Amino acid sequence: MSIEVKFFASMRDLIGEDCEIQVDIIEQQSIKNVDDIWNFCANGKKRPNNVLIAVNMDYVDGKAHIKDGDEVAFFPPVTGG
Amino acid sequence: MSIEVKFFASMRDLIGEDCEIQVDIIEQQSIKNVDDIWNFCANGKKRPNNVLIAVNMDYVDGKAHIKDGDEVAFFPPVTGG
Amino acid sequence: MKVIIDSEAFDPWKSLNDYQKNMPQLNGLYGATAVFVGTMRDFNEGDNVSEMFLEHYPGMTERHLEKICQQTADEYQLLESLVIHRVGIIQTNDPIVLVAVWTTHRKQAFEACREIMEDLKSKAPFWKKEQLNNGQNRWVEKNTKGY
Amino acid sequence: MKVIIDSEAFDPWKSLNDYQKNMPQLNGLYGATAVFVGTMRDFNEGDNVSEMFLEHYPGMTERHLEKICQQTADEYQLLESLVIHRVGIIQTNDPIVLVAVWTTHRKQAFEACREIMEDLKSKAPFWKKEQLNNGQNRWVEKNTKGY
Repeated sequence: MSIEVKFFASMRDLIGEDCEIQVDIIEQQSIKNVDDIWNFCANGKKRPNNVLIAVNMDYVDGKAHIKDGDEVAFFPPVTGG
Repeated sequence: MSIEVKFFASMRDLIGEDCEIQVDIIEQQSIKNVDDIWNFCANGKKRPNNVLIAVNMDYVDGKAHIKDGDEVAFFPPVTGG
Repeated sequence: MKVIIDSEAFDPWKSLNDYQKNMPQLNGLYGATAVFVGTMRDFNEGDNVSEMFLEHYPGMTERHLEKICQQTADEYQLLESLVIHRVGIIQTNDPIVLVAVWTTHRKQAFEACREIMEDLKSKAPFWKKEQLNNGQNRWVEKNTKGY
Repeated sequence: MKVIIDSEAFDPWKSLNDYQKNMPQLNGLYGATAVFVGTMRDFNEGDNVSEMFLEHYPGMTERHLEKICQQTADEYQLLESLVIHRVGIIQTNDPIVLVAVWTTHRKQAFEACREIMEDLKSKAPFWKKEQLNNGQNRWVEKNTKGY
């Protein structure tokens, strides 16, 4: 019963060494949506306005609900190509 | 003292076998512009509305003047590529 | 900048490979390459086409293509460009035309490649005569719209 | 339709040659091929760049690119498409991305190739970190505009 949280590129640098965090949502019953996940993982760091969020590899916004087994990712604007 | 006249693609078929005609402008003093050249070479055939004209390999219209040594070409809309 | 009128079949990818190898002075400078290749289909306007003859106006064709490439190079800051066009007898699946441009940024590459191609289609003196499967042949009267 | 995330250097012209050889069922059907290749420059935003690291989100990147290609195939009647993108450590003059589409007519090819490329640049989860000549490195913060 857990959520996998990933950070990429400069967002990983912002959060620190851990780029993947397991969040146990049974123990953290206040976690309902993506914003809650950020607050839980980010050690008080403000989320940059331009951060992108994906749940299960689809783009969502911060209000997106999460459920057991979801994979949540935070990353900066993309710069491929 | 002559003009070289060329016909390409369907315009050559329209005019007949000769695809290149030398016009002596000393003997044909009435020839002043491209329209005159067509009338001289085309044996009374009407010039199709969409015909393209080049003098010395630059596009011109039918009123373009010609001078000794010019190369005049008539051809249909282009279909390369 | 190079314009080639080719009476033999050409391989577009090999041509690009060869051309790019000969521009080492541009290594690290170009970030974008846009390429268009036109290939002979086996059908046109509802008919099966077995073979094609491509006529051109020797001299004017080269001159016109070089003018287009020069104008486009100035407008879009092209670093390099390559145009190859087949003439003569062409078989199904043969490449007919290649347009390639090299630029710093992608916007210029996309726009310049398309602009050269549209100008070529509407103004460069080439004419196609199609040999139909039923034995007849016909001059192609117009190209399809590019925009 | 194929999407490749490649951690090794690739040759765009050889990749196109190989891919096209494996689509004989399309011979005579496609009249237009549009290709874009993005290549690593040795400068960006005024600085000299010696090397680059390209990070991606394994799984989401492939999934997103396949979705773009499928949507574009539907919208523009693509006959085939190929996308290759490098990840990992990249040197100056290495190709970074290849987008190629095959269609019946050129309008669709030009527009589809550009649309895939713009979507890739704005939404596919890749991130560049540049190694500058002065020894520092930095995340690239945004791409240049494509339109």
